[in-house]
Amino acid sequence: MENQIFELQFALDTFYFLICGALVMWMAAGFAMLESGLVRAKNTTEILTKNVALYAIASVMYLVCGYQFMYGGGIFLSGVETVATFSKEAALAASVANGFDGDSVYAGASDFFFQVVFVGAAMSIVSGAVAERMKLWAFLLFAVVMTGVIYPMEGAWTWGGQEVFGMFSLNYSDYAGSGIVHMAGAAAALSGVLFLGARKGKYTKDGKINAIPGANLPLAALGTFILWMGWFGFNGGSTLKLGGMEVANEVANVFLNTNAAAAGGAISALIVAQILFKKADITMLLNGALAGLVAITAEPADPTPLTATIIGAIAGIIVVFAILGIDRMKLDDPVGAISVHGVCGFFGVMVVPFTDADATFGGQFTGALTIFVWVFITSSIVWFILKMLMGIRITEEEEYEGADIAECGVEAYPEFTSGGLK
Amino acid sequence: MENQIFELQFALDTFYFLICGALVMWMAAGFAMLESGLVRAKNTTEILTKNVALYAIASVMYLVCGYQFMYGGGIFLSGVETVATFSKEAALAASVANGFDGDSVYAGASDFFFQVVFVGAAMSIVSGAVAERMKLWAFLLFAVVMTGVIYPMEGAWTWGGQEVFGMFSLNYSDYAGSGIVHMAGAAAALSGVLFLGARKGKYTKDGKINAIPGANLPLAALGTFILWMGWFGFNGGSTLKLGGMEVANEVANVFLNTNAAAAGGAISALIVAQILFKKADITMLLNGALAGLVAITAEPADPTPLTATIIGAIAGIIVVFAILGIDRMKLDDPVGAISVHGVCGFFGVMVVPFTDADATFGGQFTGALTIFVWVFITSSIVWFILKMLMGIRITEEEEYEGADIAECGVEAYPEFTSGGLK
Amino acid sequence: MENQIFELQFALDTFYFLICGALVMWMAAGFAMLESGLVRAKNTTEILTKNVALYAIASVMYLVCGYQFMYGGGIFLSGVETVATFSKEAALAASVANGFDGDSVYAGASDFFFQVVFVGAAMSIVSGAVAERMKLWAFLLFAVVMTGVIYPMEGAWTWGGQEVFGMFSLNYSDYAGSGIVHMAGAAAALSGVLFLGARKGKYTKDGKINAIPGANLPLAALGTFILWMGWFGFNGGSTLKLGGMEVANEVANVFLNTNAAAAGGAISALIVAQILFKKADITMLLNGALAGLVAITAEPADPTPLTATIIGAIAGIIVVFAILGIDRMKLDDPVGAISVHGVCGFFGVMVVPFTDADATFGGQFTGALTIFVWVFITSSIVWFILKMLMGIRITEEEEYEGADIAECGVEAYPEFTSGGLK
Amino acid sequence: MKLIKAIIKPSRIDEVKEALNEFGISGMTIFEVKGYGRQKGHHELYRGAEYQIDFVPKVMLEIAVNDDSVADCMKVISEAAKTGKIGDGKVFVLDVAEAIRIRTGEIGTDALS
Amino acid sequence: MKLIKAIIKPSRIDEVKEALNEFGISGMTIFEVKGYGRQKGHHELYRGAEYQIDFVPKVMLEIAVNDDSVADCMKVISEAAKTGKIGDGKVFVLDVAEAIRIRTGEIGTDALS
Amino acid sequence: MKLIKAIIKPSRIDEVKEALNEFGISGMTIFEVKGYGRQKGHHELYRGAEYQIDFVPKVMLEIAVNDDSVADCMKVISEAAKTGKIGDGKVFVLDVAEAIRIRTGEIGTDALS
Ligand SMILES: Nc1ncnc2c1ncn2[C@@H]1O[C@H](COP(=O)(O)OP(=O)(O)O)[C@@H](O)[C@H]1O
Ligand SMILES: Nc1ncnc2c1ncn2[C@@H]1O[C@H](COP(=O)(O)OP(=O)(O)O)[C@@H](O)[C@H]1O
Ligand SMILES: Nc1ncnc2c1ncn2[C@@H]1O[C@H](COP(=O)(O)OP(=O)(O)O)[C@@H](O)[C@H]1O
Repeated sequence: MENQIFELQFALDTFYFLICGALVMWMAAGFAMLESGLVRAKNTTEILTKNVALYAIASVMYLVCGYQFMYGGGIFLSGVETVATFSKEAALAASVANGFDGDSVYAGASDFFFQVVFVGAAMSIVSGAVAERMKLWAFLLFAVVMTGVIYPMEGAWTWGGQEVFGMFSLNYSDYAGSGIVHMAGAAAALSGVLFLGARKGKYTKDGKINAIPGANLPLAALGTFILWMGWFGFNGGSTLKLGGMEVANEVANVFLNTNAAAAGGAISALIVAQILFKKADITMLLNGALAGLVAITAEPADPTPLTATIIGAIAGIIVVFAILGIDRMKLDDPVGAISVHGVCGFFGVMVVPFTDADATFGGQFTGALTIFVWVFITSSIVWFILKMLMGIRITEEEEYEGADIAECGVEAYPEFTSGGLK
Repeated sequence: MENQIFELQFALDTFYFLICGALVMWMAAGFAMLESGLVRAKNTTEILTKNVALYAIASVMYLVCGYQFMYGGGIFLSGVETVATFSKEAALAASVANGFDGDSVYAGASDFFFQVVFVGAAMSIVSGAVAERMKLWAFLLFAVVMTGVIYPMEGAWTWGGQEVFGMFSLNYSDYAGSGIVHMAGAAAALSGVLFLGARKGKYTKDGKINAIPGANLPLAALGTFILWMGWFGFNGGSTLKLGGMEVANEVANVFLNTNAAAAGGAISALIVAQILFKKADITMLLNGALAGLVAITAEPADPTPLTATIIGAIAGIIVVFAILGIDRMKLDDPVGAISVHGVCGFFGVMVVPFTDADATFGGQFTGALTIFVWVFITSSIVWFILKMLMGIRITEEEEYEGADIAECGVEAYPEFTSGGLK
Repeated sequence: MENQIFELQFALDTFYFLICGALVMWMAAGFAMLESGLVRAKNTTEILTKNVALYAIASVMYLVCGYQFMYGGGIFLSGVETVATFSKEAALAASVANGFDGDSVYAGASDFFFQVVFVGAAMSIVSGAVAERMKLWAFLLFAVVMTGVIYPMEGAWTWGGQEVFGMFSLNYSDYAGSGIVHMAGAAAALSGVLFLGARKGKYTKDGKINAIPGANLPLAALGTFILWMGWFGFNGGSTLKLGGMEVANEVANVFLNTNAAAAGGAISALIVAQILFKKADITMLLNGALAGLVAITAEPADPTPLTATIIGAIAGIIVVFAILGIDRMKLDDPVGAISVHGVCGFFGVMVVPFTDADATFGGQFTGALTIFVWVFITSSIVWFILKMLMGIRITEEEEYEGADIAECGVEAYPEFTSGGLK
Repeated sequence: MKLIKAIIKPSRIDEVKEALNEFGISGMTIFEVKGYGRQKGHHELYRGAEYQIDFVPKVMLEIAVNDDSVADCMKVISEAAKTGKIGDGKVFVLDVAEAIRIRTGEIGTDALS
Repeated sequence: MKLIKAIIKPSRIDEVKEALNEFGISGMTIFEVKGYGRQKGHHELYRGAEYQIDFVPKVMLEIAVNDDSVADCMKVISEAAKTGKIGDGKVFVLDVAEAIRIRTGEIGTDALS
Repeated sequence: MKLIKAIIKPSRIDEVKEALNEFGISGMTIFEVKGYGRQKGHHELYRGAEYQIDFVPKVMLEIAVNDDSVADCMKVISEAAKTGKIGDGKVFVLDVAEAIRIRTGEIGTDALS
């Protein structure tokens, strides 16, 4: 009968993983909607194509080699149990060995599924920052390397617990990946933005910053809601176990804190925008919610709900100034990805020691730095090679006409626009 | 080993609560899409801003004091167990005390999470009814009071089981909140509409009713689908327990009945629209589905599937006539929120005694009346104060130009519209 | 105490069914978005109306008689246990009889819920193929017969395990319905397309094929993501049991393979499109992902992840050529439903024997043929009767003006279009 | 024959249309335009960057009338379109050398609806 | 030089364009307009309230031609645009005082494509 | 008085507007049009079927000026709109018989902003 309890625990934890994974997969749609809402109509088809394709590429590359690099799951998932190779005896034995309060036991396939959707999320961050000017296929080739190698390597050194190259041993705490996923994505994005340069017309020679409004704000709001929802899986699943009272309580607090931080970020960003601009800038509201989510991701379990709200609220304030500052540095990031995922990801990592006694500022900083440096440098190498090989930027004329026609051959809204005259 | 079973039950029920809560959170996106699809392009950014911000406000205010007022969960959730304060012993003891067939035991944080998303839903109802003319910040201040006090108080008297003020003891049955959530939201909306007046141009001096078509019907349909999906969590989670055969069977019937009522409402409203107008009015179809959902919410467990379909179908008929009637009374409700949530919410409450032997018409009516009067009067006081302090309506010129530019500074579809000439 | 374990297993399996069902219900929104993104603006309201209404009709008709025909669940679900009629004793007895490793035991209502959403999916396939020219009410009447009789009958012969008419005994393996759901939908769609003819202007007299671009590609991408997500429930739920280690492992592999096949299909279709057209055609990318999903549906458990990726990739290649071929045959299918669900559904059925030793090519072919012939012939009879009775095609003038105004009375985007001049 | 080109505020289109109808003009062609003049546009704001929308939405009416009606027609339009606030717009009159109704081939003033 | 302004049904634009091409006209400017005339608009319905769309979508063509071609060009357009049903539209001809091709500075009829 | 109709590339609208402003022209009406000429459109592709978009987006400016300014104004526009590549557009000049400012009733050149 004890075996039956273990079977149920196994089933419950597997299911929990799968549902959380499905929610994270759903975030791919969130990024796609957010980004397609914030670019101009003429670049919408292309950003959608990138978002769908990058998720597909992440799914395949992580299966081919990424999971092996990160967790040693085998090339082509050869180490993951299939229906044919599954051994109930082994699983039961592991359950008994772990005892009811030990590590969870769940289907290996569910772990892969939960991990692979994170890769998609990391890569989605990049697409927004380089939107409206990067070549589609150069981007997709970058995605192959990023999801197959760059992300898995830094993932291995942190979550994977591997001491690759004997280079360093991080005492680094990052629950669901403020640094490992979000800041990593932002580092690749930053490198891409530097290699690409700004969109034509974004910054004038006399130093003026031009606004380039997004074409479809309801999509941006929808994307934010999707991400908000998907984040419950992102953070909630990262508890890695549900079957047990203490972990279940932890999962519940993660859900609650995740929601609270997003709410705090949304409100504070909206208020700051209203004070600064005298208008309730919706894009800041949306970025504020995401900033709160990114910040709480490094430690969504330990803070009290009030603390989580405050952490989110601070991130909401930071993100507004980060967006303004980065724009002033003439780093053209159409969706604010570097501010949201990079700056607030770093903030999230550094704030962990306040609520988690085991974490140290030194460890957090070292870890964040390692991730940033690794991803930024390797990304730069890849961008550089791509630039040499095939070029990474569409021509000026294509940019004027829109990436949609140049790259995808079809407009996103053929009946709604007729040149976008203002 | 018994403890392990209780642990699993606790974990399962907590997870069930969290997933249902995530589905209800998702309804915030549904309301946002529905409403942004049914307003004109020039007011779209503003309604989106309201919808995101109100959900954030609801999340924070309910955490600050609402949950305390409604269920005594402590200011700042001080009474809810965090990761640090969780006592497995206490939870196990409670499980043993309740026995396997008694009340459920789950993480306190999951209960809060499930409750807080309901607050967002109640508030979302208001935003649609006052769309296209209310000041953003007046609305958000109203949201603070509504989600922090007004809703929690009536919630306390009903679901909270408190006899506040010794005023009344309701024998009132409202499973998932046809009255407590939906009619309450509609009462606040009605009050807001009365204080605001109709949109300019909606009713002409010679008594004609002008149509003001929504700008983006796919969003309205998407919003309805999202709400339909989220409602499974709304009603399904309201069973409050999953771990047990009888409750699991009940949850399954709730899902089934919820779907059946929505389907019934959609079909009947579409047929009535076709008969009345000779056209298949999609907005009636969508409102019909929602009407069915609202109506079944008061008792989604007890009816047979056939009865649920019929209840939904009646609500679908009611909602069409309610929309036409309310329009004729010159109450300008751009999305039909008062009809869907108010009229059909009341219908749902009153129909409970037919399928639930414990409920009485008297009790239902008294309860509905109490909720309505409380929310309507307190809302009116708040609207009145806001009107005196800062005004609640944008200027006529701003209304003409659109709330988006006036309040948020940016158009929702800058490339698609050029004045909206017809 | 053993009973308590069975209770938990029952609760877990019921919940799993319900969540998977909710995900499949969500696919209705996916079809609605996909189709409304791929039609012209002037036919958008109508396709949305069809999609919402057909799901409602499927829900009601399957409840009225479809479930009885397919699984013998009783007219009006009289055979499904409600809250009042549920017998815990019987459920426990069944659990004990099945033993922990036997068939699952779950709430009857959850089974119905999971099955009914499949009916909606089958019917949604049809609406896309006949878009932009079919009369709304003729379509909805067809939906009544399709969801009440045609689909349930072939479902009964396959999943239902009934030997209706003693006609045939299929040794046919179709896990989640590549044939039973998808190819069936496509067969009805093909028949509809043949009866309807092509949209005006699609094929010119001199044999030229005109492109008729969709109005809103972000909706099409969103719809694809929704379907991708919902498919986890579609295939994952089809394992029919979660509570046990082996089945849980199977469910996990189904999720993983489903994702892998979609990714494979997306990538291969994008590459083929790029090679053939020199452009990254997003509609092929989206159809490729769906093609992968349809193909893996017949056997998502047994393939290794790599095999699943390859099956998906082959489907992605097939679908591009199928779309081009079907267009060349002057079968006008605006969304590619026949190619995605029909051709790739057939491919999925036929590929099962490669990974599932129990299946034979003969059995698969016979089963697929039976489904196709049954659905195609009965559909044709219904289309024919509808054509005689009321006509199935809107007038040429209505088609020119758009089905929205003709059938629904309101435009989907009244402010964005002014004639659609190109 | 003359072609009257009137640039008016979008909010006055219904009034102008009705006034013209009463006056006996039953044919016209209109389209949306953007105007630039004394009436200034507005500021918008996007992610902290303010930008100026210089052009104001207007509606252009083009109406072919016979020479006798021109003066009256201008008056009718002016009165119906007038709000008295900056940006009410202009009416220009151009000569029409020839006109033809496509459906019937009628030419000259017969071609006007 | 003359400016031909033709208001036609949107469904005829391809035919007209091709006919003009054959006739040797290789430059024109077109835009979407809304027409008001004998051809009536349609009713729409939204949440039970019916409303009238008075204006019918049309396309305006503006073509500058030299004086010799005007009559033929009008004929070409009329024939290609004709469906015989109400609402086929009008062609108006206006005098052009001067023309210049921006790219080259050519003036007069040389400026026409 | 004359009406200048200038068809230019959308990308040049800001330059032209500024040049006109400097020149002292403070009123104009613009709208989006589609041009057909030597500059060819582009191909699009949808589900394997290629199709030709013949028309190129352009902006039409309509500016009423008094007779003295016409020549200079044309020059200003031409210079500001010029990129030297095919498709830069044309300027046409039409006679204006009468003008009125709706708000004030001023007529003739007084009506111009
Ligand atoms: N010189 C001009 N040529 C063409 N259109 C003009 C000219 N001046 C003004 N307009 C049009 O008339 C509109 C109203 O002009 P404006 O100067 O704003 O106000 P008002 O007509 O009250 O003086 C402008 O928006 C523009 O469309
Ligand atoms: N007096 C007019 N001035 C300018 N445009 C006109 C005039 N009369 C008609 N039109 C344009 O011509 C179009 C067709 O006119 P209508 O009276 O509907 O049909 P028909 O040309 O067959 O007589 C109208 O939609 C309108 O755009
Ligand atoms: N005969 C014409 N009548 C009216 N507009 C014309 C004519 N010819 C050209 N145009 C307009 O001028 C634009 C530019 O013409 P095009 O021949 O492409 O280049 P270019 O002006 O450099 O010779 C066209 O897109 C069209 O809008």
